[in-house]
Amino acid sequence: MTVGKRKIFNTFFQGLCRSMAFLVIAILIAILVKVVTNGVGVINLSFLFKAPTEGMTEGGIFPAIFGTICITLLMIILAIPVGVSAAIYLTEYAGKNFLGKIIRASINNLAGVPSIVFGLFGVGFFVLFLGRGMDKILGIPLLFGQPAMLWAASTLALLVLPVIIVSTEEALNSVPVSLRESAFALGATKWQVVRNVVLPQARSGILTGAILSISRGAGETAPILFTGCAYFLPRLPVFTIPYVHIPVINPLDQFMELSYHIFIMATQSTNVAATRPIQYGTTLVLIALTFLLNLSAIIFRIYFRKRSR
Amino acid sequence: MERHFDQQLGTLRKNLIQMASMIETAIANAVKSLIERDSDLARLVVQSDEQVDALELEIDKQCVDFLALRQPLAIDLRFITSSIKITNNLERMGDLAVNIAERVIPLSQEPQLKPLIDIPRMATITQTMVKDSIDAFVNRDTELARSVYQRDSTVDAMNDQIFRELLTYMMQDPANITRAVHLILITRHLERIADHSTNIAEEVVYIVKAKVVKHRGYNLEEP
Amino acid sequence: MERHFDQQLGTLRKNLIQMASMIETAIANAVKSLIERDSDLARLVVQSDEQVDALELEIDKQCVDFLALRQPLAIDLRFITSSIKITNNLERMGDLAVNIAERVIPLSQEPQLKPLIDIPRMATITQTMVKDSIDAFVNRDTELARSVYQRDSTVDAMNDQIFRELLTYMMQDPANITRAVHLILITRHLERIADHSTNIAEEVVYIVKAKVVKHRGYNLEEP
Amino acid sequence: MNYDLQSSNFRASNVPNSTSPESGLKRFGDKRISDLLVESRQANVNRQRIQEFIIEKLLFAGGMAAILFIALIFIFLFKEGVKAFFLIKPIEFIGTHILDFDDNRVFACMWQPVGESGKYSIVPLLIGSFLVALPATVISTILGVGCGIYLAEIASAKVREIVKPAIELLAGIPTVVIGFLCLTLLATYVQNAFHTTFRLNAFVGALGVSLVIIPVIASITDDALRAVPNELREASYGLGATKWETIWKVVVPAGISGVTASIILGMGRALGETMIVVMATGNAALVTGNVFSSVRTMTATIAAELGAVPQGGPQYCALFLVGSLLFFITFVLNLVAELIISRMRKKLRL
Amino acid sequence: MKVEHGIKGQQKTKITLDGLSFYYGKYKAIDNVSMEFFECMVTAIIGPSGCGKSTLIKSINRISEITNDVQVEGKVLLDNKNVYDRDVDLVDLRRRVGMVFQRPNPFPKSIYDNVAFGPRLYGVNNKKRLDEIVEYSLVKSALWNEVKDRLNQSAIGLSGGQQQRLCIARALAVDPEVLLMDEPCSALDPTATARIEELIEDLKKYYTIAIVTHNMQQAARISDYTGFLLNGQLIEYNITTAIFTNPDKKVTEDYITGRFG
Amino acid sequence: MKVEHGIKGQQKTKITLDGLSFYYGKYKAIDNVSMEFFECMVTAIIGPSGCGKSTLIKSINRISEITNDVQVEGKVLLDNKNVYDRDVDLVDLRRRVGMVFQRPNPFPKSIYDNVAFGPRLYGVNNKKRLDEIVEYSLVKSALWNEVKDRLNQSAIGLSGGQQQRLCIARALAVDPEVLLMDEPCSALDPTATARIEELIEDLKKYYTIAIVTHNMQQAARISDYTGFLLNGQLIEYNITTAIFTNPDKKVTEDYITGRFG
Ligand SMILES: Nc1ncnc2c1ncn2[C@@H]1O[C@H](COP(=O)(O)OP(=O)(O)OP(=O)(O)O)[C@@H](O)[C@H]1O
Ligand SMILES: Nc1ncnc2c1ncn2[C@@H]1O[C@H](COP(=O)(O)OP(=O)(O)OP(=O)(O)O)[C@@H](O)[C@H]1O
Ligand SMILES: [Mg+2]
Ligand SMILES: [Mg+2]
Ligand SMILES: O=P([O-])([O-])[O-]
Repeated sequence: MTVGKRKIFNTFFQGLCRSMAFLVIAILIAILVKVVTNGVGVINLSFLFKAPTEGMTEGGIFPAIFGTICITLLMIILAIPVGVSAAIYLTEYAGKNFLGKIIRASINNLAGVPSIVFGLFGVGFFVLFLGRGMDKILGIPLLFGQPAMLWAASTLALLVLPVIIVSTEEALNSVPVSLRESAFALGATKWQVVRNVVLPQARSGILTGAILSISRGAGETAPILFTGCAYFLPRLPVFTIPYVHIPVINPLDQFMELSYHIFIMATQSTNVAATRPIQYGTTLVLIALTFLLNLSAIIFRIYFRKRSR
Repeated sequence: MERHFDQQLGTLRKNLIQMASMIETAIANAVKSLIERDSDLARLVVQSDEQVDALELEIDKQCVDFLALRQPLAIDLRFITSSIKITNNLERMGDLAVNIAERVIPLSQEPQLKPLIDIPRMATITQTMVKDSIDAFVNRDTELARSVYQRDSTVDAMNDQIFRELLTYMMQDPANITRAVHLILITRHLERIADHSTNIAEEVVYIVKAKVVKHRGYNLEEP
Repeated sequence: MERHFDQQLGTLRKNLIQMASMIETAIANAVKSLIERDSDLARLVVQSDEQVDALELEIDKQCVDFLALRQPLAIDLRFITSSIKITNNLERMGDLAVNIAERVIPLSQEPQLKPLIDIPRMATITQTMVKDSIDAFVNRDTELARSVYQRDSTVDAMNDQIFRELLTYMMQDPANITRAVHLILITRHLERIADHSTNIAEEVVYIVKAKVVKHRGYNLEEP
Repeated sequence: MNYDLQSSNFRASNVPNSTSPESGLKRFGDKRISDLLVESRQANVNRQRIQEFIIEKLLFAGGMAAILFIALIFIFLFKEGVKAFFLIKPIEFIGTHILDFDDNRVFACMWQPVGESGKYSIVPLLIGSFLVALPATVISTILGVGCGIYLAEIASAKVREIVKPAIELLAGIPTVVIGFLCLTLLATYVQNAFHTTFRLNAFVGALGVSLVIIPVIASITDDALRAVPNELREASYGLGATKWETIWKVVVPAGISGVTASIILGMGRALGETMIVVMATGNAALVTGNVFSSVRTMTATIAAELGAVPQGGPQYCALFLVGSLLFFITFVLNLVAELIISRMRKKLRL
Repeated sequence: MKVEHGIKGQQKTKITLDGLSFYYGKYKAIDNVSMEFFECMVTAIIGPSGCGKSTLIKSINRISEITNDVQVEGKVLLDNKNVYDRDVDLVDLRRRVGMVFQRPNPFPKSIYDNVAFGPRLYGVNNKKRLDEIVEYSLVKSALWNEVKDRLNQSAIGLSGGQQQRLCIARALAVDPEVLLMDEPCSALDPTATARIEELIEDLKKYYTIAIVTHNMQQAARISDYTGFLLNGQLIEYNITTAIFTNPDKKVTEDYITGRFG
Repeated sequence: MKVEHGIKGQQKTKITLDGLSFYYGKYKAIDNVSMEFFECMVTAIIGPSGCGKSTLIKSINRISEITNDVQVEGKVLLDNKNVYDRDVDLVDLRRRVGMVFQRPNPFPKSIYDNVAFGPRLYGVNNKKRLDEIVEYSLVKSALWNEVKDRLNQSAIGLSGGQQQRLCIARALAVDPEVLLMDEPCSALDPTATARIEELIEDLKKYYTIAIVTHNMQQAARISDYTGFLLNGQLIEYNITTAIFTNPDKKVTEDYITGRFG
């Protein structure tokens, strides 16, 4: 090949890659622009803070927003402690033997299992097996044995658990062995090493991983389709403690959720075309919510990377 | 903070200076014993040689160890290699002092051949050469070193002159022969001592300036 | 594949051997010129010294460069430091050969003092010592080296004997004095040459066995 | 200079100077540091041991809980799935004999679980899944790898700072949003462009799914290429290669396992994607090779039907079987990808 | 391997390896090594890559056990007490036997916190005490003057050589008796290396030091004793000058004159 | 800086740096350096860390330009042609000026493909030709005997020293005139280092070699000329033996005797 030809190739292919990248960015922008321009019109305080009315063709989406936040919080509470401690145990305490390898591989792979499979498991195990089972034992009909926020959150927690474990493990493993060795050499015990050396170093990695997994969970629809989401629920999943009148979230109640709301409105609502603005409005809120999480993770990462340099 | 490297070099230097001073003393004593016909002093000189020899071995070992352990370069390297040669020279000077002393012992038994005039003069010059070469080494003084090897020809000339003079003595009276021959050998030893001082002075120039002046004639000027 | 390190050591070794063989020749020629009263040969010896001096400087430089550039250790280091000393000795041996030759020139002008018997014998022994010390160096033969310094005392004894004999000659006839003194100095030079061979032999033992035998008396047995 | 001849007190020893520790200097305050430390530790050594023990057990419990749940997924899914084989004849998962319009008995692959005699052929679902996943993988491989190369090799640091998070943001868009946009907008564009019979079809789904997996592929490719040591690039330039030659002949081959893994993982994601395909592919369980026809994927089937099935019935179990199959396929794909990546790590000595 | 001293018995033995063998799984990394480390001396371990140098010194403070599946035979006596005995407190052992690693690895904390890390582990929290310990350690590691005005800045901002001295200070802060150093200069440039070497020569007044290096010149410069390890076996162990000017064994000579392999 | 040769004018100048300055952004990494590299000689560049050694040699084949935002002043003449001229073909320049880097960096391909990489870039695809080139290059880099039976195995399986020789072979395969080496042994153990040094001394029969090292002993061992660089300035440049036994400048002497900084 002549040198001239080689140079033309060089320019051409670099340009090609660049244009692909910009195409993808353009798509992203197009999506955002579309959602914002179509959705921004319906956004106002009453949209955000009112319940839907008129068979969901009017009114706000407050229950969905509330439900999304509730379920995300519940998921965090369920998933993060277990996930992080499991990761710490696996990397720092468990031996690097064959069983350990198998467990690690399984967890890794579970992170890639489709979310609908988790939904399936959620229905089969949490709602039908566990819930119904508890009901049977307690002798109460249909308290646990029906879709509920608790089961939806558990399913989501299970979905993000491998993600949290994997990212935490990665963060822990990125702490150089030599630092651990140094701490041991100063006479530190295992937990002192983890506490004083490994965790501070891995903190940012763990946190970003956690945020990303939360954002993943918050945007998921499939796992909660049958484990707790309600098509329409004019009230909030809140339960007031008698006598003291303190409202608390009722994890055994069903709930509305943003992504599910979009799905329903777009595919199964009575008048799909008429509710388009509401659909876009809801979409905008959902995107804003997840982007906020993602963005914070990204900023976090950049900040920590800069600081650790 | 002084580096351990320099500390070690310092020790070596101190040992060299000590050896040099021992040699200086030995030569001075040998000459003194000759002039003062003091056979006891001469014997002391002979005895002291053992220490000089031991010190030579010690310094040699230090040099080799230093080369092995410290990998000196440039001026440090020149210092070490020159030290090896300088001890060699010093040791020879010590031996020559002993040789002088050994001849003094029989000489001092016999009556004096003649009043010694030239030999003490030659001895003094030689001694200052020794002293100066050592001072030049201690102070890295190339000027002084240069002056040492410039004096060498004086000593050579005196050696010749004394040689001829002593020949005359011998011819005058065969009874003088033994003593004169001893004296001839003593002047020759002094001449050798001056030569060795010259060598040391040359090494000093080499250490400091990295210039080899040996075998070059001594007419080298400052460049 | 031979390492460049070893190649360079090889060159150094070759130069040392060449220098040694030049010295051997110079000594042989000096002795021959004395015996055959050949002042031309003597002059040749005097002239050849310049080359020896040049070679000494060259080898010295090679040694310093090798120390600076290659950081030799163990046997290589001993080889280099010994080389520095060996060239020093060789150079002195060369000078002594020149000194002998210088005395041969006036001697060969005058009638022979006496038939030379002991001096050639002493010269032969010295020459073999020189040759053997060099062979020992070349072949790293400590046995041969040992034999060299064991012969040194013989040479010393002969030196004394010849000295006394020549003294008698001088006493017999003052006309002999000059020539006898020259011969005394020549034997003394030969004795010094033997000493230097001894030094070389000692260095050989040091190179090969890392054992210092200098100043230890020569009664060391194989351990 | 006047030296004393007798005072030559040099050491003839070749032994290093021996000293004992200068303990005077070790003193510190009123006691040695070591004493202080030992004392201090004595005071709380038991507390420390207990703490150590409890924490280890707690972490162990966390680890076990995670492992337990993960094991449960395997077990439960397959347990329910296997039940299907007892309720339905295995051959029926491929197809059943039915009467066609001319009343001929033909062997047909149909998924019609509702009704008297449910038909449980998984074939149309598999076809549907792959009809979406394959085009999606192809499209996103091209774009994703291109983006990855651009990010890792071509973009300047400043541009990268912006483009990489942007692409990651794309990955952060909830799939339901993309599904929604496919359903409302993209489907129309595609229909207008290709004049397809079905407005919602596999191709629309594939495009939607691509948007989800492009960032995955781009990001992993970027990571893989950036893991290629800079020295290799320098070496290549040093031999006179142009930038593209360096990328194509050195960097990409060195990171090829990572790139491959990213594609495989992307394909896994494509097969497992639910919301987009539910909303954009039309959900008709057809046996077809046409990407412009409506299809019903495995995921969509579960999503659409699970809400209304009685527990333990044949359809319930069949859905679990489909789920298990999906699980199995993605699991294998992930495993392969992981193997490839770990092999690359070894290869590049990371 | 017993070393013959010029002046026998002047040195006090601090550590004795007695028939030590070390296995990684089935692989024998250290093969029946017996040797002594003397108090207030620097002992260097040299040998080709992979000969087991690191394993050897890490087996003294049992850091090598952090890797799973290792097995030890023989004894390591520290002040005549076998560190592999059942009743040995690992924490205390590691306090007494400090360690410095190949690459400078300060914790990503402030300089002060790095040095105070060890004492804090042992429960020292008194600010004044800590200040004293930090100053003491930094002075000893010849870093005090360079950092005294920025003790609260991150240790990551220091140069490589300073970081390594900080790591030494960190090890000194728990007042060890022995310092193990695993190629402490191999990641440093010559100037920083020279500094550390000087420091080591100073520190040996107070500590027994074992240093692994595959830079022979370095071993030659700083150590009093040198051991040559090959394939896990201690080939030769002697006074450093003897090893480098006149080794006993042919293979040692070959190694140090570069004629090996 | 002109060097006085022992035998004046015997050497042919291959590369001339003429008032070369090099900027990273505003930072001047090379400051007005003028020097010559002689044909079939090894020229070593020594100096403390960060003094600009790498930058200096990388500016000869303009690899330093891969980093953005750099600026060059002055000339680099290769056979009297300024490589910074507009009409210089970078591809050809880099073929003529080969380079070997600090860590061995073989491509993760087979040994054969590594060596054949360069020739293939230039369109040589004839199998027999390639075979010849590969053998020739491997023989020259003293690796042929060790790898001739496993040319198709991955280069990653080779030891560090072998990998570095493979990298040299790879550079030789495009038949360069000049070889630039940036600390080629700093990642290798002493035995492998000795091998490479031997190789360099062999190669200088055919190539002009410029080598950066911060191991002075190495510079001393293998180079014919040595330049001492400090803060981007060429302090002293002379025949190697002169630099190491008798440097002109005080600061050079301080550096090589370790009394610097
Ligand atoms: N964690 C481990 N697991 C298995 N084998 C190991 C482990 N660590 C070291 N080895 C092996 O033990 C042998 C000795 O290793 P060690 O690290 O002690 O060598 P070394 O002399 O320190 O080498 P280097 O100079 O490269 O640091 C080597 O062959 C190595 O492969
Ligand atoms: N890409 C770059 N951008 C900005 N500054 C740089 C860059 N590369 C090097 N420098 C700076 O230029 C100076 C010279 O760097 P160079 O890498 O040439 O030094 P060096 O002598 O090779 O050092 P070392 O021995 O550590 O390899 C250093 O101060 C360095 O910080
Ligand atoms: Mg090691
Ligand atoms: Mg560099
Ligand atoms: O051996 P000399 O004293 O004559 O050099």
